[in-house]
Amino acid sequence: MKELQAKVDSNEQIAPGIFEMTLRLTEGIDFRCGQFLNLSVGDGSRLLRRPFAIIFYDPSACVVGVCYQVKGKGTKLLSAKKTGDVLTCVLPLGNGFMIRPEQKRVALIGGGVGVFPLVSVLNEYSESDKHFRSYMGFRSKEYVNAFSMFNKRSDVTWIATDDGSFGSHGTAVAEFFRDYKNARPDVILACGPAPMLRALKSGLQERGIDVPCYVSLEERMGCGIGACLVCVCKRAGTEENVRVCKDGPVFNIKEVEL
Amino acid sequence: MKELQAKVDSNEQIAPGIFEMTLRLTEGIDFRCGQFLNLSVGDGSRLLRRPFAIIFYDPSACVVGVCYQVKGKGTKLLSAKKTGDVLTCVLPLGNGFMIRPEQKRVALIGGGVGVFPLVSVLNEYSESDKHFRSYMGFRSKEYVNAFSMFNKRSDVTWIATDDGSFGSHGTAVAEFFRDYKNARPDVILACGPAPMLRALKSGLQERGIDVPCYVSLEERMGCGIGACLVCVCKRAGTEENVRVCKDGPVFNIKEVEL
Amino acid sequence: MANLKVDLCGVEFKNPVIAASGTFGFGKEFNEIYDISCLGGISTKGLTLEPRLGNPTPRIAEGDSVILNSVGLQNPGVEAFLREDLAFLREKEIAIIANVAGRTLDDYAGICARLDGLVDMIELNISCPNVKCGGMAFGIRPDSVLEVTRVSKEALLHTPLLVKLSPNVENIAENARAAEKGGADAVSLINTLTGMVIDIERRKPLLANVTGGVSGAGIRPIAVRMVWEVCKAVHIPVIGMGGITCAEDALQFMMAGAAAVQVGTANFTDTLAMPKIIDGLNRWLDAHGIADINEVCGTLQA
Amino acid sequence: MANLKVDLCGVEFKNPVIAASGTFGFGKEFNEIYDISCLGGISTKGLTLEPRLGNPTPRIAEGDSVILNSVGLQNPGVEAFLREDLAFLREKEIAIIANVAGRTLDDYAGICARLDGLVDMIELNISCPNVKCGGMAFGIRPDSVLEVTRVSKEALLHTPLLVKLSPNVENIAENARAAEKGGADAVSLINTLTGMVIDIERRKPLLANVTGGVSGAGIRPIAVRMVWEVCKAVHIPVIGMGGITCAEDALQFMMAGAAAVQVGTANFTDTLAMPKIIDGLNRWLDAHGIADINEVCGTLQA
Ligand SMILES: Cc1cc2nc3c(=O)[nH]c(=O)nc-3n(C[C@H](O)[C@H](O)[C@H](O)COP(=O)(O)OP(=O)(O)OC[C@H]3O[C@@H](n4cnc5c(N)ncnc54)[C@H](O)[C@@H]3O)c2cc1C
Ligand SMILES: Cc1cc2nc3c(=O)[nH]c(=O)nc-3n(C[C@H](O)[C@H](O)[C@H](O)COP(=O)(O)OP(=O)(O)OC[C@H]3O[C@@H](n4cnc5c(N)ncnc54)[C@H](O)[C@@H]3O)c2cc1C
Ligand SMILES: Cc1cc2nc3c(=O)[nH]c(=O)nc-3n(C[C@H](O)[C@H](O)[C@H](O)COP(=O)(O)O)c2cc1C
Ligand SMILES: Cc1cc2nc3c(=O)[nH]c(=O)nc-3n(C[C@H](O)[C@H](O)[C@H](O)COP(=O)(O)O)c2cc1C
Ligand code: FES
Ligand code: FES
Repeated sequence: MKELQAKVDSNEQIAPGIFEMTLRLTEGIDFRCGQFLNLSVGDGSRLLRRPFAIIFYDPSACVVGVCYQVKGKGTKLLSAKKTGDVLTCVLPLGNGFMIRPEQKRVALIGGGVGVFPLVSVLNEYSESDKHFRSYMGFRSKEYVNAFSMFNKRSDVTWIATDDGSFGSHGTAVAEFFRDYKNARPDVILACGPAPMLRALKSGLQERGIDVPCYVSLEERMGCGIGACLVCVCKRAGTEENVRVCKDGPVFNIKEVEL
Repeated sequence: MKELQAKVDSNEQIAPGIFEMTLRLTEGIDFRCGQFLNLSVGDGSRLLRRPFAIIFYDPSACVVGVCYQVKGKGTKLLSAKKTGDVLTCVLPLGNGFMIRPEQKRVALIGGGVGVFPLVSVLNEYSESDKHFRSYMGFRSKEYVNAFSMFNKRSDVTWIATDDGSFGSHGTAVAEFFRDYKNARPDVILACGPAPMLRALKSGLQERGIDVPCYVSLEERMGCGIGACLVCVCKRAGTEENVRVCKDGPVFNIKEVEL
Repeated sequence: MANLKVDLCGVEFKNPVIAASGTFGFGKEFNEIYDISCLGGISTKGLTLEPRLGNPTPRIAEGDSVILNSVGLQNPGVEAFLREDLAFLREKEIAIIANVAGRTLDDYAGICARLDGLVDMIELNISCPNVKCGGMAFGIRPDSVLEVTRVSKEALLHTPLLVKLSPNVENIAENARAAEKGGADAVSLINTLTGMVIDIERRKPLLANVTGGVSGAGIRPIAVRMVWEVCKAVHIPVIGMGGITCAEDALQFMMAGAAAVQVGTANFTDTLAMPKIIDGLNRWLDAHGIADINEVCGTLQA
Repeated sequence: MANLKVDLCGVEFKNPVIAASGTFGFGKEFNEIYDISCLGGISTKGLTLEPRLGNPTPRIAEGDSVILNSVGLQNPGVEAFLREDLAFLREKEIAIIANVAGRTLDDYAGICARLDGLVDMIELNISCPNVKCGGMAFGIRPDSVLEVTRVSKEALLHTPLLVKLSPNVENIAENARAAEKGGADAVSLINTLTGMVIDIERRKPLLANVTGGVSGAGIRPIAVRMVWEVCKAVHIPVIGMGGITCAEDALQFMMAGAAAVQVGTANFTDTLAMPKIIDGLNRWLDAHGIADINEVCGTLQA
C-alpha cells in the first residue's frame, strides 16, 4: 500500500462511455487479482479519489491498467486525461480474490463494470490449471465488446444482456444457475451491482448450494485505506461493521449483509 | 467583448518564472493595444479568471498572445498547460491605449510585468510614423531577455535593473526623467507597480511637466466586464469610483488616485 | 420544450433563473455578451437611498472553489438607478428585483416606499456582512429580522417583498419564520458566509476589509441544506442560491423546495453561465419527460 | 532547520501538525504508508463509552473542494481503544489526543474519568452534527458548552481538556469564552459545517443520513475567520483546522493565532499530506530566516 505518482500511458474509449487507462507507476507494487487502486482525477475541486479495480499489472514496466465507466464528474475528468498527464494513486488496496490450489473449477459472475475485477482473476491465473466458466451481464450489445478480452481466457463464456441484443435476454446470475449442473464449480467469484449479488445469494440459498462464494463489493469511500470508517457494510448476523476498502472488497457472500 | 474558447497553441518559459502563451480563439475579435483578456486557468477549484494584457493579436489565425509571471496558484496551473488544452476567456476587455495622430514622440515606461501591455503598443504601431523611446525596469538581468522583443521596435530603449545586473542600477522612471530633455515626448504611456506609477506622477508634478500621460492599472477582479464593482479605484479629487476593468485599465494619470 | 415559467407572489418569471445581486450590476455589461432578455429576472446590485462608495480595495480574494468579496454597498443610489437603469431593464422584459439595504429601519422603509410600484419585487438585503453598522445587525436575530421586514412591508402597497436571509446564524429556519411573520411575501437565501484569507507573506488579511463574504460552488452543500430547512419551515415561496453553476445544481435547490434560483459567482467563472443553465434545465426536463418545471419543486424524498 | 516544537497546556508536540479526528482512525493504517512518528500528534476517531455502529451508508458525498460525511460515531468503544490501540500510539511517541463524545453529561464525565491520565489530551466533540441526540445539542448554545465543559473538567485530574467547537453557531467566539469559563485548557475548531447534497436522479439526499458534515479545502476561509475571532476572544491556546492542505494553509491559521493545527480531509486527497505539511513548514521558516515556529503565531496585523 503506497502513495505513488502515475503517468497516463494511454486512455482510450473501448465501448460507449467506457475507457481503458494504463498508468505508469514510479515504482513497483505487489499485486494480487481483485485488488484495487484509489486514483486522483487531476482537478483541484475533487478532493476524493476514485476507486477502480486493477485489471492487470505489468511488473516489468510498473504499469497498471484500469477500466472505468464515465458516471459523474470525476470519471468525466478522467476521460479527458491525455498521455503524459500525471495523477496520483494509492495502491494496491484491499484483500483481493483467493483461489485455493484444490479449487480447480472456477465460476466467474459479473455484471456491468463488475466484470473488471474478474478480468484480473483471468489474467493472474492465465497459465494455471484452473478451468473458468464466465457468466457476464451487460446492458446491451455495445458494451459486450469492451469485455471481449474476457472471452479469450475462460473456457466458456455466457453473455446475457438486459435487452437481449446480444447473448441471452436476462441476467448473468440466471445464466449461471442455468449452467450450474454442467459447471459444478469449486468456487464462485462474483462482482456487480447489489441487486445482482442479492439474487446470487438467495439463489444459492434456495438451491442449497454450499460452494464457497466470494463477492467483491462497492461502497463510497473516503480514505480508501481503512482509517475513516466511511465504506462499511454490516457483517451478517452481527452488530459489527466491516470496511469494504480494507477488510474487503472481497467477502465470503455469507459473511456480509448485501 | 465575447466569451470564447481558447486552445493553447504554445506555452513556453521565456525567463525565470515568465511564460509566453499563445491561444487560438474560436472566432476573431476587434483588438486595440492596451486591452486585456480574462483567462480561465483550467482547474475547477479556481473560480476566478486571471487578467493578462494581450501582447499581440493575429487576426488571420485568430491567435492572441499573453506573457505571464508565475505568482500564485492560478498562474502555476497555467504554466502546466500543454498545446491543445482548452481554456476559456473573455476578451477584448478595457479601453486600451490611444495615441492621437499628432502625438509622434511616444515615451513608454514599464516596470516588471507592466512592460507587457506596452509591447502591444509597439506591435500595433510598428508600421507607423511614431517614434518610441522605452524605459524599462526589471528585477535583474535574467528578466531582461524576456523583454528583448521590446528592443526591436523602439527607437531607443533604456533598461534599468533593481540590482544593477543589467543596464543602469535604478528604476525605469529615473531613466525616463534623466532622458526627458532629449526625448521631449508628446505622450507618455506607463504600466507597472503602484509605487512606480506614484513616482512617475509626483516626478511629473514636481517638474511641472504637463505632457499627456496615460497609465494602465492593475486591480484584483471579479467579473472583468464592469458589472461587479470589485476592481475600482478612486477618481482623483472626487467621491466617485472608476472601474479598472471597464473604465480602464488605461487612465489619464491625473484622473485617478494611485 | 417544457414550461419553464414560474410565478412567485403574482410576479411571472420566464424561467426560474435570476441573476444574483451584486454579481450582475444592472445588467448592461452582461448584455454586451448576450441578450439578457433570456433570463428569468435580475436582482440588482444592492441599492441605498444615497450613493455609496463601498469598501477599500482589494475587494476580492479566492479560496478553493469559493471566492470572498468585500465590495460593500457601492452603488449609485436609488435615484440614479431609477433614472439610468430601470428603463433599460424594462425593455428586456425580465422580472426586476431591486435589492435594497440600509443602516436604519427608516432607511429600509424609505427606500421601499421610493421603489414601491416601480419594480417587480423588492429584496431586502438584511444580511450583507460587509457594512458594519448595517447588514449584519438586522439579519442575525429573529426579532430584528421580523422588525425590519415589518417596517419594509408597511412601506409597500404594490410590490411584493422578498427577504434575503443570512447563513451566519444559528437557525436559519427560525429567521425565515420571523420574516414570514413580519409580512415577507417570499424569502431568498443564502447570502454570503463570513470568511477571511490571510496573505502570509505580508501577514495581513488579503481583503482590505479584513473579512469578506464567501460565495461560489464550494458553499453549495451548505446552501442546499439551509434552503431545505427553510422550505420545510415556511409557507411562502423560497428563492434558493449559493454556488449554483449548472442546471443540475439548480435542480438540487428546486427539489429541496425552491421555486426559483439565483446565480451569482458562476457569472464570473463563465459569463454565459445563466443562459447555459436555462438551456440545461430545458434539456433535463425533456430528457426526463417532464412538461413543467413546477412539477419538480419540492419533490425531494427525505 | 527551525524549531517546530510547540507546547500546549504543558503537552509537548514535536511539531504543530496533528491528525484530525475521524480521518486518521487510530493511526495504524496510515502507518502502513509512512511512519507516523513524524507527526506532532493524533486526535483519535471519536470515542464513546460503548461501541457504536454509526450511521447507514452511503456515508460520504462530494461537493466542489469539499466533502460531506455522515460516519456518525462508529467506534469500538473506549475499552477497545485502550486495549488495542493505545500501546501502538504510545510507541510512536506522538501526542495522543482522545476525541470523545457522548449523549449525556454523564457520558462525558464517564469517558473523561476513564481516560484521565492515560492519554495526553482529551478533546470533547460537542459539535458532531451527525448524532441526533448527542453532538449538536451541547455545542450550539454557550450555556450548554459551559456545562459540558465543566462536568468533563471535573472528571479530569491529570489530563488537559480541549473543547472542539462547532461552526454552526451564531457567534463562535462566545462559545469559546463559554468553554474557557467552563474550565477548558484549550479549544480546537472548526468541526464540520452542516450540509446536504441531493441526487437529482433519485430525488433523494445522497447521504443516507440526509445531512452531513462539510469539510475540506473549500471551508478554509470560514475556518480561518472563526479561528481569528476565537483567538481574539480567549486566553487559552487554540488549535485551528478546516481545509488545511499545505504548509501555507497551516500558516494562515497560525498567524491568526492558532498554536497548532489539525489536518483532516487532506489525508484523503493525499495520504502524504501531513508529512508534506511538516516539511513545508520547515522550508518556509528557513526561507524566511525564522528560527522558531512559535514566533509566527498570532502575528497577523489586522
Ligand atoms: C472497490 C471498488 C472497485 C471499483 N472498480 C470499478 C471499476 O473497475 N470500473 C468502474 O467503472 N467502476 C468501478 N468502481 C465504481 C467507481 O469507483 C465509481 O463509478 C466512480 O467512483 C464514480 O466516480 P464519478 O466521479 O464518476 O462519480 P461521482 O458521482 O461524481 O462521484 C462522487 C463520489 O462518489 C463516489 N462514487 C460514486 N459512485 C460510486 C460507486 N459506484 N462506488 C463507489 N464509489 C462511488 C466517487 O468515488 C466519489 O467519491 C469501483 C468501486 C469500488 C468501491
Ligand atoms: C488589467 C491587468 C493586466 C495584467 N496583465 C498582466 C500581464 O500581462 N502579465 C502578468 O504577468 N500579469 C498581468 N497582470 C497581473 C496578473 O493578473 C496577476 O499576476 C495574476 O492574476 C496572478 O494570478 P495567480 O493565480 O498567480 O495569483 P493568486 O494570488 O493565486 O490569485 C488570486 C486572485 O488574485 C488576483 N490577483 C493576484 N495578483 C493580482 C494582480 N497583481 N493584479 C490583478 N489581480 C491579481 C488573481 O487574478 C486571482 O483572482 C495583469 C493584471 C491586470 C488587472
Ligand atoms: C461580488 C459580490 C457582490 C455581492 N453584492 C451583494 C449585494 O449587494 N446584495 C446582496 O444581497 N447580495 C450580494 N451578494 C451575494 C450574492 O447575491 C449571493 O447571495 C451569494 O454570492 C451566493 O450566491 P453564489 O454562490 O451564486 O454567488 C454579492 C456577491 C458577490 C460575489
Ligand atoms: C470522515 C470524517 C470523520 C470525522 N469524524 C470526527 C469525529 O469523530 N470527531 C470529531 O470531533 N470530528 C470529526 N470529524 C471532523 C474533523 O476532525 C475536522 O474537524 C473537520 O473535518 C475539518 O477539518 P478538515 O477540513 O481538515 O477535514 C470528521 C471529519 C471527517 C471528514
Ligand atoms: S474508505 Fe476509509 S475506511 Fe474505507
Ligand atoms: S471586475 Fe467586475 S467591475 Fe471590474
